[in-house]
Amino acid sequence: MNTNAQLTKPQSHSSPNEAEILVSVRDVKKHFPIRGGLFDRVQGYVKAVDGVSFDIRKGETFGLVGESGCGKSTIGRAILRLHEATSGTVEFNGQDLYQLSDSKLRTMRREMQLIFQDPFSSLNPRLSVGETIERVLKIHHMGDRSAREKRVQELLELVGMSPYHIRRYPHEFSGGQRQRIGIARALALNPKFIVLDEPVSALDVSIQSQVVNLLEDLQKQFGLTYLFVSHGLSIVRHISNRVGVMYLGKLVELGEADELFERPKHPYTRALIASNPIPNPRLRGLPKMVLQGDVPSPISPPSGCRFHTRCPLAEARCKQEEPAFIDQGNGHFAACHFPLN
Amino acid sequence: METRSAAIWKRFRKNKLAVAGLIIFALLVLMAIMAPWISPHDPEVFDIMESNLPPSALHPFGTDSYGADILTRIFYGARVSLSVAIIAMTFTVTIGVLYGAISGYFGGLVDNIMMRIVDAIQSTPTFFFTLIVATLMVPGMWTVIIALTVFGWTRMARIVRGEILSLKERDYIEAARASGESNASIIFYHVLPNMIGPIIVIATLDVAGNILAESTLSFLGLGIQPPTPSWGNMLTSAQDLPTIMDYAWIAVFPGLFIVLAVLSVNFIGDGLRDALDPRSKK
Amino acid sequence: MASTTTKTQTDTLVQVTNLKTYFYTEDGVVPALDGVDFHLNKGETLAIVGESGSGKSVTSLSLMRLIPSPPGKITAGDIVFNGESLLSKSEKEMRALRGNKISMIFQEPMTSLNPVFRVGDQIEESIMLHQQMDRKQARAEVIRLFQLVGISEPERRVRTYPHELSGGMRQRVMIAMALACNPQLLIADEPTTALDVTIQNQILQLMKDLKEKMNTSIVLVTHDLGVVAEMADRVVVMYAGQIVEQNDVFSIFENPKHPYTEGLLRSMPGNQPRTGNLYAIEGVVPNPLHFPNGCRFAPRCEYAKALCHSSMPETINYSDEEAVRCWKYTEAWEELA
Amino acid sequence: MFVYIVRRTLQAIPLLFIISIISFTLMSFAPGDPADMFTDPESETSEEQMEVIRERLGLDDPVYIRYAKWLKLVILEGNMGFSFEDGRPVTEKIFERIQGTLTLMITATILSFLIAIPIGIFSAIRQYSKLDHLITFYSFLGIAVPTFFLALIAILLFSLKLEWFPPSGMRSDEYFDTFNLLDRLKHLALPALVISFGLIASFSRFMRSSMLDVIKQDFIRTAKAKGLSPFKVIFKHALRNALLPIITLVGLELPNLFAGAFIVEQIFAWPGMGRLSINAIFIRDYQVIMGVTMVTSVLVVMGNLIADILYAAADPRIQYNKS
Amino acid sequence: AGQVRKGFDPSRVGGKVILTSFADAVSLTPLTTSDSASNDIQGMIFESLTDLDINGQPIPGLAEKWTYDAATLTYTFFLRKGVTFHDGKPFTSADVKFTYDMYMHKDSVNSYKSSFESISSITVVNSHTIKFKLNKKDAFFLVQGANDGGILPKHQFPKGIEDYNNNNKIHRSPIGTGPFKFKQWKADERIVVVANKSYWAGRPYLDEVITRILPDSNVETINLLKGSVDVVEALNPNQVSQVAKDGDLKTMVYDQGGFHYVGFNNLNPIFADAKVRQALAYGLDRQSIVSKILLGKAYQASGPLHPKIPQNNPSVKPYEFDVERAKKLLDEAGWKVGSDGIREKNGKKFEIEVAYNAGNVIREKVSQLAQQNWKKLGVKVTPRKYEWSIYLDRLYKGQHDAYILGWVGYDGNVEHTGFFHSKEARDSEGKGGNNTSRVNDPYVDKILESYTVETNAQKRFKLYQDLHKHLADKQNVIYTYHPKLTAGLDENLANVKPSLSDFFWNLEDWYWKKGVGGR
Ligand SMILES: Nc1ncnc2c1ncn2[C@@H]1O[C@H](COP(=O)(O)OP(=O)(O)OP(=O)(O)O)[C@@H](O)[C@H]1O
Ligand SMILES: Nc1ncnc2c1ncn2[C@@H]1O[C@H](COP(=O)(O)OP(=O)(O)OP(=O)(O)O)[C@@H](O)[C@H]1O
Ligand SMILES: [Mg+2]
Ligand SMILES: [Mg+2]
Repeated sequence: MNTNAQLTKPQSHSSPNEAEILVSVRDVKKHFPIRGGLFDRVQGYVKAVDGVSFDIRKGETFGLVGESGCGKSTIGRAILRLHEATSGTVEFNGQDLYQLSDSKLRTMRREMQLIFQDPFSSLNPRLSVGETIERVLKIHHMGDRSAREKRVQELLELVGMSPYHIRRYPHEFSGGQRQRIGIARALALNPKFIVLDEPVSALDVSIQSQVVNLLEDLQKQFGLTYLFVSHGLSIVRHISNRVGVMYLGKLVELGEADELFERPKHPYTRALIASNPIPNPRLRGLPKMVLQGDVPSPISPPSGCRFHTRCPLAEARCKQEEPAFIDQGNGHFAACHFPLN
Repeated sequence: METRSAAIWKRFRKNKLAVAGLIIFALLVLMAIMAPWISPHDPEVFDIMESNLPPSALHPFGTDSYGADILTRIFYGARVSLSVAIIAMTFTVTIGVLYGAISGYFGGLVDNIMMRIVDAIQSTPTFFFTLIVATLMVPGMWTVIIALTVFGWTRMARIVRGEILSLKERDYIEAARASGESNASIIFYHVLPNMIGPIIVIATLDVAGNILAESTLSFLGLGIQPPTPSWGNMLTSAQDLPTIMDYAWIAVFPGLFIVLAVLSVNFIGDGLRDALDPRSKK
Repeated sequence: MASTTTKTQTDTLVQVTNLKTYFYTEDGVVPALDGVDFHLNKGETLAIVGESGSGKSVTSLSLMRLIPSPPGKITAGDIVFNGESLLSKSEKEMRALRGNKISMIFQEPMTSLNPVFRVGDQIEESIMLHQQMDRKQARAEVIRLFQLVGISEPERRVRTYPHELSGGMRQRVMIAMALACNPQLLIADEPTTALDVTIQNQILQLMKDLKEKMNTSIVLVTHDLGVVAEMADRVVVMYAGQIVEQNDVFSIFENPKHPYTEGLLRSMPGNQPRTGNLYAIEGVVPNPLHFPNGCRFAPRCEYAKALCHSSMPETINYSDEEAVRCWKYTEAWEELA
Repeated sequence: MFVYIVRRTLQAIPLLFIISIISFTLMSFAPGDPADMFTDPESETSEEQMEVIRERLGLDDPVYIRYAKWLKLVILEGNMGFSFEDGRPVTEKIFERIQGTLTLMITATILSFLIAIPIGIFSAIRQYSKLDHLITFYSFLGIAVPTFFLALIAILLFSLKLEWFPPSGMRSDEYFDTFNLLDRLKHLALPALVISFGLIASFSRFMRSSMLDVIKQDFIRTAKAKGLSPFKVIFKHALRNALLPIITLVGLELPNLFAGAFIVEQIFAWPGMGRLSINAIFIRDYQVIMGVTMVTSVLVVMGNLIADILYAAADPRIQYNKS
Repeated sequence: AGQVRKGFDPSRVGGKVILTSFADAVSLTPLTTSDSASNDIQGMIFESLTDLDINGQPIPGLAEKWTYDAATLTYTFFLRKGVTFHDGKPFTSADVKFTYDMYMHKDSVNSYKSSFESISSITVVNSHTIKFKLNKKDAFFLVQGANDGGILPKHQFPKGIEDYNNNNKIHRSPIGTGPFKFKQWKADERIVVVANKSYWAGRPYLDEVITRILPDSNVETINLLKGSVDVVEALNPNQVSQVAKDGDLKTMVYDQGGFHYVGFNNLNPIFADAKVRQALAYGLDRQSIVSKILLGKAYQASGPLHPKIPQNNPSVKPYEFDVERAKKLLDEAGWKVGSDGIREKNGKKFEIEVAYNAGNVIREKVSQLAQQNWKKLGVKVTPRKYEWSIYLDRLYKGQHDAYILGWVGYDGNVEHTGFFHSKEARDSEGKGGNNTSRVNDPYVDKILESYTVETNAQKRFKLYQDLHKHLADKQNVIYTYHPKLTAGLDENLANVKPSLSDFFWNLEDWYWKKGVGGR
């Protein structure tokens, strides 16, 4: 097992400079207003993301896990400024995205892309595969018609599809193939950074690996940086260099992938890992830690440590005092009053 | 590899009703264009002495209460009825779609204000205001078209807006935004093509509505002036007891052509909607 | 550990033989199930795994005789439940079984409950239909079931609408509904796929407990091998409308015979070294309108030979429990080698 | 719920305000002098009193003054002015007739529903059957036949030939002083059916597509899996869900419904607001036109509100505080 | 009950009659409105000092008799005694005085004030005698001033003119002295009057008269066929055969005082030339209008005077349909046929629009006939229909080239000042009288003026006979026809005798045959 404090995995592709930070997220909050009442005034907020900070280094894959509704997608979109964050800053390559004008931002969009979970709704059903990818090039005035067509072919080949697929429409493809098309579209502009919002969750197990492999190959080839959002723990562990764990709009733990999975500091992380069924029938009898209850509402999150309502180790302090997100050693951060060892 | 229009045509051709609709409609249009050459009689000359004659060799569809040859009037009436219906539809579709698209896409306050205007227009008694619009201008075909347009676009706007509200949550819209596409081109490339189905349905309904509305306007003296015929006109002037009871053909033939036009347009619409959708069966 | 008890006739709850369910669509015939044979013993959990579109759901719906018709139709084979052929039953007789002796849980807890009725009423309806209880008794029964599936404050929860419940709660409601009439057979079609792992874990534990308590036989449809390992006694692996392998759960995991089963197991990220590329079964599932002539897995199979592409292998039944459909285990194969 | 209704009502105020301004402005453009409408060039009347009348009508003021006066009347006295024609308060004239219009419209709407819903359900569950095609054809016919024509045919057929229903009016001469339900219903039948004809066509179309959507849903499968009979599955589980979009539709159709009812009132000599407003339009009785416009708008707004409330009542997912 | 009129037959008493009206009444107080629906009902409830016989001659009404002093221009009316209003209060000269005060009040909103222009003062002599002093000779006083408005019950109008102008309660529940009493008015449904059993001339035969408001002529006819109304005053010409076929119904053709015409703005340079007007008159086939469009239900017109009144000059004949003569006249007027067959003069083409009001089928047909006829003369006609209010607006402002209109409802008391006198001409803004064709002819003015003050009937008729000839010659408007109307009524309804100006002239004498009392 990899126990040293190396920041990147030994097998890591290209050689990411440890210090070089591509995306820096600082205390980002995203509160969605809830309107109502007599005058349709704001009555409260869904605190989807409630003060999250982390850095993504050049060339690395940063994994983000957590239960449904904990704010993973929201933070992903806030980073790309597809949602305007309520507060906080996002720096991309040293530039504050939230200071950019609309036109600057549109140019900047070449650099950062998004890949979606749902391969069905993420492609415009009325556009053929070729048109879908070509549009992206056209918006950014990349080459003339024939040059663009050539590039589309290149891209399709790159993601492992035949050029004759160009004229086909999304509905004629399987989920895995569509996901490849989505990847090709994202790659069209030679981005540096891609947010992958559960890119394989909707795919069959046998196809998942194909897509994950493709993503890894592309990363190697182009020196891409990924933010990989998923609730599939095994996949995240496989693909990520570092992993952040979110709970109710907050980051509760962050660390090297193996380190985090082997030695979770936060009880929530541990519960999450324990819940993951092990594909070995011989181990089924083993006692499991079952996390009771559901995630509380993000409109009025619990006081103190947000996890205390479900935490098997919670004590009085957890209810009152919000734990700080601190380095527990070797860049392994956790927000817990009683971190595990 | 076939071109897109060829593919659409191929899908369209598969739909027998749609093809039948297209053929009928083409014939109707041809009829309108060819009216001066194929009409058995002069549309301007008629003898009241010859009124209310049943169909005969001389007058295949009979004559009306003015003694005019009904077949001739149907040929000429096609010109007015079809142009009014189609041009007004084009206008209502264009305005309604743009308006609805902008309102729905931008949402929020813009949407709120734009939709209140639609509400306001929709809740006012159209009849009266059509009358005003029409009387502010010289009566004629264009008056009718403008009157039909002014009060006809709101339904389209409403439907389009509703569709957009749901469409804009789709991931591919977000993908387009993420790749730096501007709002206008998102609307044109990603949103509108995906709601062509409902747009076509409303548009074809509008064609039917326009053919009939033209007659109401003309009846009030605001539209097409007699003796220039229109189908709606012919049907309206047949709304009289003895005509319906004793000279049914005066009502039946124009009625038949209205139904024919309405049906064919609707079948074409259905066929087109399916053909334009790459997901539909080949 | 393995369920190797000798099986008598009365142990079998369901016997499916040569089941063919076809969909007659405008584009052509989809042989969604193309000669499926398996059986389910009393008190046993049978897992059906396989790629999307392989026919798992069609199998479960066929057992309920709820194949949408048109376009679907069971064209051949038989399903014997408790010694009686389901296919020869009238629709009315089937209705008496559904929700009563055989019940079903669906994948999407979000959409499987009717959004406009209170959850309690939706269960009561089933109880009143099958158990001749009046509304009051039925309500008491619902509350008992809610307690059973671990829903707190059952008196209040019976009056809520589905949208007021979380996904996990809704799935519990679905389970309560399925258990309402003490079914002999519970069909669970991907009961946890839409849920978070933490909630999935809760639901799986619950199903296990209930099975112990009520001695229900379960058909569990899933594509998650982790869930299979956790729950199943025996496993049926499907591919493209056919069963390619079936065996007890340990043999499947430890000694997979069919290349597809093997591929599936190897694809699991948890099962492989965390370095380098993941193992992947290359290619895609064939289009059901144009299945290959030979073995349907052949185009993606590492071991495939000309024979595999040209003709379809027969199912080899090693025992009642164990079967595989692959040329590799035939004499023909050995001759080739 | 209460808050919701109050809020929606408050929201309607600016809307009504806009409508009143649009109407008033447009009206000032209308050709024809109301004072002229009180003369008849076809018989011996003299028109020397026209100036007196003009003054009484206040037509010499500029538009905005007239609007301000009108608005003042409405707000301060809840009165919508006085009819040019006979000097009676507009409110009073409308009040006399509103019941007629509402009776007709509500009956027609209910009738349309009662007929369109089963038709729609049937053509959905028997999609592409002969009957489905027939219904489709009928719904196109419903669009293609003008109301006035249909009304005339209906009168000829059902009143003159078959003698089932009286041809016009709201009640028989015998029942002017006493209320006789049967007599009222008989008079209501034809005009309501004529209005329904087109509505049934469009409602059944919508019902069909809505039903088609619903029967594909998972919860229908759940209901079947419970062992429920097809009847219960359709009429309990599917119907209520399929009705939801139709409820909104009615709200949207209201303005058209009014327009249709107006024509029908004329042909069936039905005493209602339609005839009042058509007459007012012809004689340029601005105050009455304004009054009718405002009342219709209020009814439309109210209709939409009721539709939304019904929707929310039928669909527990809707929360009043979400807009 | 009071006394009994001549020929009263008690066996005829009973039953109700259902009439129709296109429009609802506006107000039932006399002269507050000019619409025919209101007038008809008012006529049933109210009476004037004088009444008219079927020829329009004055006969005693509420005034039993009267005298005239030519020297002082004073009429003395002796009122009928024992007459009561429908509420039982007696009728006296105070009511008469009050009534005329209302009609002549400066704030009075009524359209008939000109009828009372000649009255200078009214003096009550005693409870049943009243004097009217005139300010000028008025040949029409007995048929206009003394006949044009029913006598109002003073006690009903405590606030005087304000009640008269604005009191809707009074307007909608009138009390008069006439043969019928008001019973009920349901807006847009019906108005009911019932027999006044204590009517001074004996009760009307009918117990009840119901006027149903049916806004469409098809609907009217259907109701007649169905038996739910008893009388339709004027059937559409093409619906006559439908009614005639029905065994339970009969039709009755009767004359309506009036004339129809194609009008012009005589100030329009094209029409300023009489030759042009004459040419168009010669070129219009009136014979066809009468025979084909009106199916024979009309008289060809030679002028504005109906053939059944003494003012008509029988020696004036309608213009022949003579295309050649018409062409010649146009040539003479300087309109030469252009290359396209359309006449032109001074570079201006003879192209005119013939306007008519929307919904009037007969006028639509006339306009189309004119188009066809005049085309042969080299005149290009565009028929054009207008919604009524726009039609009027343009008419009053003189914006129509030519228009089709009528002037109906007169009898032997016809008086054409309003139509032909230059002082009644409308100005370009549309203000003024009913002389919408802008006739400005001193000769005509003079005759019109002498006519109103000429008390000798024969001399008076002679004046109009001369006028008739003159107008026929000038064709300031093209006189097309005098109308005949066809009523449709129940076979058993008897004694329906319309006068030239009033269909309900003898309503109190209508009765049901054989005591059937309606169907
Ligand atoms: N546009 C929005 N308006 C209001 N609330 C929103 C909006 N988008 C997301 N939310 C809420 O914000 C919270 C976080 O949502 P988010 O989609 O980021 O979660 P997630 O972690 O991606 O979950 P999942 O695994 O289900 O995708 C949720 O409670 C969600 O309901
Ligand atoms: N109503 C239907 N009409 C036509 N084809 C159908 C229908 N339902 C299922 N099929 C086809 O039957 C085959 C088997 O589908 P099934 O739903 O059983 O797959 P599955 O194994 O449950 O997949 P998943 O994991 O995606 O649920 C597929 O090819 C599918 O396209
Ligand atoms: Mg998400
Ligand atoms: Mg499935």
